[in-house]
Amino acid sequence: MSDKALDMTTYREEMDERPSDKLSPQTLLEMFWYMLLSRRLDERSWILHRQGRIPFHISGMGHEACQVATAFAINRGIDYVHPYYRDLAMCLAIGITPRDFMLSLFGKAGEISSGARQMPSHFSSRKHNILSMSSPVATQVPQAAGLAFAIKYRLKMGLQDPNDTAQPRLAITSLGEGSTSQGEWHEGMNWAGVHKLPFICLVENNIYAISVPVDQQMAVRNVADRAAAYGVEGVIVDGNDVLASYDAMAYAVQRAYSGEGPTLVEAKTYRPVPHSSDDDDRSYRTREEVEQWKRKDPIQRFQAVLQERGILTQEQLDEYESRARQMVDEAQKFAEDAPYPEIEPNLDPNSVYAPVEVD
Amino acid sequence: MSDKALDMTTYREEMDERPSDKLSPQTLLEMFWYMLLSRRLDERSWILHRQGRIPFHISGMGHEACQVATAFAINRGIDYVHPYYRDLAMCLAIGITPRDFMLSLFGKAGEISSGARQMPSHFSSRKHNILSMSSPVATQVPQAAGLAFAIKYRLKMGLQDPNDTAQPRLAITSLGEGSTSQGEWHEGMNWAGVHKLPFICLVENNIYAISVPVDQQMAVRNVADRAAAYGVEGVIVDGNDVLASYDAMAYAVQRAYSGEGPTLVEAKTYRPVPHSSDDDDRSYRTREEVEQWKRKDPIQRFQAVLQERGILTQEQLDEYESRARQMVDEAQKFAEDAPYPEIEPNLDPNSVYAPVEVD
Amino acid sequence: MRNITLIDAVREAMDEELARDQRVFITGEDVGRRGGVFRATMGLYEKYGPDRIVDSPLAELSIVAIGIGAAMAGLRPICEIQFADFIHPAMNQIMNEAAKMYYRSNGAWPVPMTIRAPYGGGISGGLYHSQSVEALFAHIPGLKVVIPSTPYDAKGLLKSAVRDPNPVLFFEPKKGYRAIKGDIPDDDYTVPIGPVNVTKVGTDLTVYAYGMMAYYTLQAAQIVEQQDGISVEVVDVRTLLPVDRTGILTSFKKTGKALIVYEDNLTMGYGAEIAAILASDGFEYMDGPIRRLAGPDVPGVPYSHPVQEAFMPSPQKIADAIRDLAAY
Amino acid sequence: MRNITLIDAVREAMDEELARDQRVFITGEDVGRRGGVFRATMGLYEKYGPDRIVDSPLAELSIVAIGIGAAMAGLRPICEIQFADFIHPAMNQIMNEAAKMYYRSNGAWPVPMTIRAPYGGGISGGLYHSQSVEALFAHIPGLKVVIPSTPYDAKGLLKSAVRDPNPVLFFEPKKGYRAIKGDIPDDDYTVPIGPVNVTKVGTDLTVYAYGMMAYYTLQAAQIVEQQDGISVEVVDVRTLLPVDRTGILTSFKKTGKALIVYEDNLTMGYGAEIAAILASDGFEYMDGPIRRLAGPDVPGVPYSHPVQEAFMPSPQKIADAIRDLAAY
Ligand SMILES: Cc1ncc(C[n+]2csc(CCOP(=O)(O)OP(=O)(O)O)c2C)c(N)n1
Ligand SMILES: Cc1ncc(C[n+]2csc(CCOP(=O)(O)OP(=O)(O)O)c2C)c(N)n1
Ligand SMILES: [Mg+2]
Ligand SMILES: [Mg+2]
Repeated sequence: MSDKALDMTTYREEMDERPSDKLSPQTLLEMFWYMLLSRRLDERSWILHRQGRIPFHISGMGHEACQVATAFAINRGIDYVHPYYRDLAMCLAIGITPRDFMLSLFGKAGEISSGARQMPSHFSSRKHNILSMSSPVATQVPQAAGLAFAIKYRLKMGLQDPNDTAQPRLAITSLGEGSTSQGEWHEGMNWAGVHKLPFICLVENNIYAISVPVDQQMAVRNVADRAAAYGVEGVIVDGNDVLASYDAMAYAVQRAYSGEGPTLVEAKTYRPVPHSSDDDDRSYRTREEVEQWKRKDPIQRFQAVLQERGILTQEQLDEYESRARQMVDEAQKFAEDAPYPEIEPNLDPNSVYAPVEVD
Repeated sequence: MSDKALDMTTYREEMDERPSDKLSPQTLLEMFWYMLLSRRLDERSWILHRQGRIPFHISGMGHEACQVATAFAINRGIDYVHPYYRDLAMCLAIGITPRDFMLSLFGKAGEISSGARQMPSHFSSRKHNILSMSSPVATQVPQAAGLAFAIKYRLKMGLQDPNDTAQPRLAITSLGEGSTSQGEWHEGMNWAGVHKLPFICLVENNIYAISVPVDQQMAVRNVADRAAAYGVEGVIVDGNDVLASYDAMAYAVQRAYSGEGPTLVEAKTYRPVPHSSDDDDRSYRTREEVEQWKRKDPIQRFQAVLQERGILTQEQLDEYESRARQMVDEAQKFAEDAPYPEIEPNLDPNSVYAPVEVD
Repeated sequence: MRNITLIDAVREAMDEELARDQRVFITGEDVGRRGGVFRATMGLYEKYGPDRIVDSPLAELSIVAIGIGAAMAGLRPICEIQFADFIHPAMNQIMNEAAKMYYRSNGAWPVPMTIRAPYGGGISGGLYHSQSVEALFAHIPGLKVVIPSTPYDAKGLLKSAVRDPNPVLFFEPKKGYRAIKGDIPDDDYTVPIGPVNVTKVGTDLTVYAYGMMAYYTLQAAQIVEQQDGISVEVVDVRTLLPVDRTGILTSFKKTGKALIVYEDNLTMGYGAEIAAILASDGFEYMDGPIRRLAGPDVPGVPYSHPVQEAFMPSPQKIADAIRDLAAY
Repeated sequence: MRNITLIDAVREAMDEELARDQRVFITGEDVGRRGGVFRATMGLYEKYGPDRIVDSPLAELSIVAIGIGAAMAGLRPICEIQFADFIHPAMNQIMNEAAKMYYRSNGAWPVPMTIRAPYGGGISGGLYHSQSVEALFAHIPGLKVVIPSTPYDAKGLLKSAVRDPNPVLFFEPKKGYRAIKGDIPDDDYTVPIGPVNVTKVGTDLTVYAYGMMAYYTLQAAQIVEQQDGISVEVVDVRTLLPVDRTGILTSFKKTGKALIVYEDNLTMGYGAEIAAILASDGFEYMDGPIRRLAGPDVPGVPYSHPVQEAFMPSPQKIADAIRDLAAY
C-alpha cells in the first residue's frame, strides 16, 4: 500500500501502455456520444427550469469526462454502481435513458428510479445494478462497501465464480469532495480498507460544496491524500480528460477485480454552472474563474482529440448533435405527455414494506 | 505540515534538549506519585468489584504513563481536558481525588462528575476544566474541537489575552485506537485541521477495542498515520515511557500554544487487565501476550529510572506506598459511609434544564 | 410595527443577537458568503465577518459538536442544519450529548446553543427535503423544541433560544418562509419558550397545530366559522418540549373536542403525545374522539406534484376534519 | 420442549438461521471470538468462522450501512449494536436509508436485514447502558420494530426478522436475558411479526406492555388478581411497528380501561401512540382515563442504585397503577 496519493500524470509515464490506448475508435466515439448526450439533456433541463416547467434541476455539467470514463472502465450494467446526483453522464452511459431522466424532472408515472417519489437525479435502476441514492450526502459510501463486502463474501462462500462476468465483481461509489467531510465517508473507506474490498470511491472534486471552497472543507491539498489513512490506494487524475480518467479508473478496476483492494480516484474537475437550479453562484465565485474553467471543457477537449486523431468527422459530429437533439426533444415530449403517478398506491402505508413470503 | 507520522524516537534525536530534561526532581516524583496512586486505586477497585461491593469498574491500568505525562505537559486544571473512561491517572493528576472516584464506584451522594448519575470513570469536573464524558465513544473529539474553536474565537475577538495562563489555551481530548473508526473522530479531526485549532488528540493505542485487535479496526499500522489526512501533525510515542510521552505531549502543547495547529499523539500502550469488570479477555488474547506486556509496565519502568537517577529512594517509595494505601482506604471508607443521593431531585423533569435567567 | 416575512424575522433575530452579544456566532453549511441556501443569514457575513459567520465543512455531526464544545466554553453558537432531513447524522451529538450534558454533569456543564433547521413539505423537495423531524427530538428530555408559525413568534422565540442556557432545536416551516407575513414591533422583544399560544378563541372544538399547520389551521377555522358556523379554538403548540400540559389541557377543558394537525407521519408523530395527555388528564372533559390529521405513514413526501399535494394536510382538509369532528 | 433463557433463545435463532441459509451473516463489535459482550453470539465464531461472524470496526453507522449494502446485494445480515444506547450514530443509515430504500426505489431495492440491540434499564448501566430507544424508530415508516418478552417469542420473532425482506429492528430486554426463562419447542418455528399477543385474558382492564415490562406486568396482574380480585388482560405489544391497531383495539373494546407501561421516558414514548389510537378509535368504549406508567422525563436511568430503582417501573408499581385505574 502506498503512502501517498499517486498522480496519474506521473503514473502514466511509468506505464508501458495506457489502458485507454486499447479502446477502439468505435468505443471512443461511443464515449463521446454519451458525454454529448448528457450535456444536451442537461442544457435542456436548465431551460425547462427557467421556463418554469419543472421545479428543480441539478446538473452534471463539466463532470462528463470522469463519469463516462468510469462507466466504460467497469463492467457496465453489471458491476454495482452507487452514484450521486451529479452522475447523469455516468448513468446514461450505463443505461438510464433521456426519457427516464425527463420523467424524473416532470415527476411523471413510470419514472424508473423511484416512481417519481424522489427528486430528479436520484438515480436508481435495478436492471443496471445502479443502487438507489438518497439526498443526504455520503450515505452511499459505506453502503457501497457493503455491496463490495457481499461480493467478497459470495466468492469466499463459493456462491460466485470469480471469473463470471455476468456477476458484479466490484462496487463503485461516487461523491463530491465536500462530502468526504462526513463521518459516513470515513467509515465506508475504513471498512473497504480493513476488508480489502473490491471497492472504488470516485471523488469528483469540483472545488466547491455549493459555496464552500475545498480549503474550508479540508486541510489537505488533495482528497486522494486521505486514502492512505485507510490503507486505500489514492489516485489523482484530471477529471476533465476522459482518457486520463479512463486510465485511472481502469487501474482501480483492475485492482478490484484481481483482489488487490480498494482505490480512491480523485478526479479534478469543475462545475461551470450553479450547484442546482436553486443556487446562484455569483455570491461565492468570480465570473473569471468560471470562464477559465469553461475553457477546459471536457467535451470540447475530447472532441479536439478525436478530430485530431481522425476518429470524429464533422459529419459524424453533426449527426450526433441532431440525434441528441431528437432524443432530448422526444424524451421531453414523452414526459410532458405522460400521466402523473396514481396517488393511492403512493400513499398507502402497506406499499412501504416488501411483502413477506410465507414459507 | 508533515506527510508522515513522526516517531518520537527519531524525533528526539533531532532535539537539542528533551522537554522532560527540564523537569525538576520534585516534578518527576510528583508524576510518579500520581501514577502509583492511580494504580493502587485501580487495584482496589477491581477487588471491590470481585467482592461484589460495586457493580462495575473500568480500568486505566497500564496507561498511567502517557496519562500523567499529558496532565503535566498541559496547564493542569486550566486547559480544557475532554478525557475518556481510561483516564483515571490523568484525572487524578489534574485534581480528581480518590474520594471522588470511590463515590462514583459506589454511586453515592456528592460524587463530583455527575452526582452519581453516570457510571464510574465518566470523569467531569468544572473547576478543573475537565469536561463531562458520555459512554458513546469518540463523541468528545468534535466537542473538544469546539472547545478549541472557542479559545481561538475568544483570542480573535479580543476576549482573551493569548498569554493569560489563567485561561485555557488549548483543548485536549483522548480516546482509544478503536474509537478512531467512528465518524465522530473524523469530523472532529477535520475541523481541528481546517481551523488550525489549539487542539490535541491523544490516542491511547492499546491494540484492542475490547476484543477486536487493531488490524481488524484499521488497515494502517499507526493511528498517527491518519493525522496527515487532516493536515494534523501526527506523533507516535512509547506510551509506557512517561518521559517520552511527556516530550511528545510537550511538543504538541507548544504547537497549540503558539498557534501552529493541532497534533495527534499516538501513545503505544497496553491494557494488562480485561476491558472492564464485565469482560473476560481470555477468549481473545493469550496469557503470554499479557505477560510480555506486563514486563513493560510503565510504573516499574519509571521507578527504575528514578531510582537509577537517585531521585527516588526506597524510603520515599515506601512512604508513597503507604500514603497511597491510606488514601485509598480512607476514600473507600468515606464512600461506603456516604449516603445515596436523594431520589426526588434526580428524577425531577425540571432538573433537566438549566434555569432561564429573566433579563 | 413592520410587516415582514417569516424568514426575515429569523434573520433579524440573529442579526440583533449577534450585535447584542459577541459570544454569539453562526456556523453551518453555506451560511457565509452564500447567506444560507434559504438566505436566512443573508448579509450577516458581510456585517460580522468570517470569524462569526463560519462556513462549516459538510458534516452535520461536527456542526452540532462544535456548537456543543463552544457552548460549554462559554460561547452562544447558532448552528444551522441546511434541511431538517440532514439532521440525522447529528442525532448522536444532539440526543446523547447536548441533551444529556447538563443532567449528566449534575448541572456543571450547561449547553447554551441553538440548532436551527428548516423543515416540512410542500415545496417539491421529495423524500429528503421535506421531512418533519420534531417528534424524534420531542422525546428527548434535556432538549427544548420550538416551532414558530408567525414572524412575531419566529423572531421572539429565536431570540429566547439564543439566550436560553439549554440546547434549543428551532425548526422553521420553510414553506412559510416567504408565504407567512406578519407584524412585528420595532423594539427588542422576546417570546418565552414554554407556553402554547391560543391564536384564536372558540367554543366548539380545539385544534392543536404548529408551524405551517398552525397557519393553515387559522385559515381552516375561518372557513368553517363562515361556512358552517363552527367556533374553533386554535392552539399554536409553538413549544413542543418541554410540554405545556396545562396550556394544552386548558382549551380542551372548555371545548371537550380535539383535533391535532401535523404534517409529519401519523404514527408516533407529536400529535400522539397531545392525544395521550388529553385522554389521560382530560378524560372527564372528553366530548368526542380525539382525532389526528397528519401525513400518511409513508417514508416521506413524494416529489411528484399531485402526490405531494395529496400527502400534505391543507386548509381544506383541516376544515373537513373540523366539520367531521364538530358533527360527532 | 426445553426451558431456556431469553439470551439462549436469541442465540439459537441465529445459530439455526446461519445453518439454514448461507446468505446469513453476523457483524458487530466483539461478536466474533468474544461471542458478544452479552454472549449472544457465543460459539458461533467457532462454528461458522470469521467470514460469517465478522468483528466490525468500532463504528455503528458502518455496521448498519454494510448491512444495508450487503442486504441489497442479496445477503441476509444480522447487525449487532452492542447497546441500544450506541445506535444513535447509525440513525441516519437506519432512518434515512434502510427505512426508505424500498419505498424510494419503488420496490426495486428491498433491504432484508436485522438489527439487534439489547436495551433497557435496571442493570446499573447509568445513562448510556440503559436506554430504551424503540419510540424513535417506531415513528419511521419502512422499519419494523420488534421487542420480545419471552424466549419463545425471542426465538420465533428473530427468525422471522432474519427471513423478513424488510429492515427489522430487534430490541432485546437485556435485564431479562438471563432472568426470563421459558419453554420452546424443539422444532423449527417462527412467530409472525405484526400481531400483538394477549398473554393473559382478563375483563376489568387492559395493560399494554412489551419487553421487560410485559414480563413485569404478568407478575403485577397475578398480584392484583390474588390480592384485589382485579381481572387484568395483558397485551404484549411485541411488534411496535407496523402497529397492530386492530389487536390493540380488540382488548380495549372489551375492558374499556387501559394502562400502558413502558420503561422509556414518558413523553413521546411508545405509549403515546397506543393512547392516541385508543382515544380516537376506541372513544366509544372508554370507561376511564387512559393511563401511562413510564420512566420519568429525565435523560436516562441514573447509575446510583436507589435512584435507578426509583426510575424503573416494577411489578409493584404496575400493580399500584392497576389498582388505581381499576378503582376509577
Ligand atoms: C447530509 C447532507 N447535508 C447537506 C446537504 C445539502 N447539500 C447538497 S449538495 C451539497 C454540497 C455537496 O458538495 P460536494 O460534496 O463537493 O459535491 P458537489 O455538489 O460539489 O458535486 C450540500 C451541502 C446534503 N445533501 N446532505
Ligand atoms: C459508540 C459506542 N459503541 C460501542 C461502545 C462499547 N464499547 C465501549 S469501550 C469499547 C472499546 C473501545 O476500544 P478503544 O477505543 O480501543 O479504547 P480502549 O477501551 O481500548 O482504551 C466499546 C466497543 C461504546 N462505548 N460506544
Ligand atoms: Mg464539490
Ligand atoms: Mg484500545
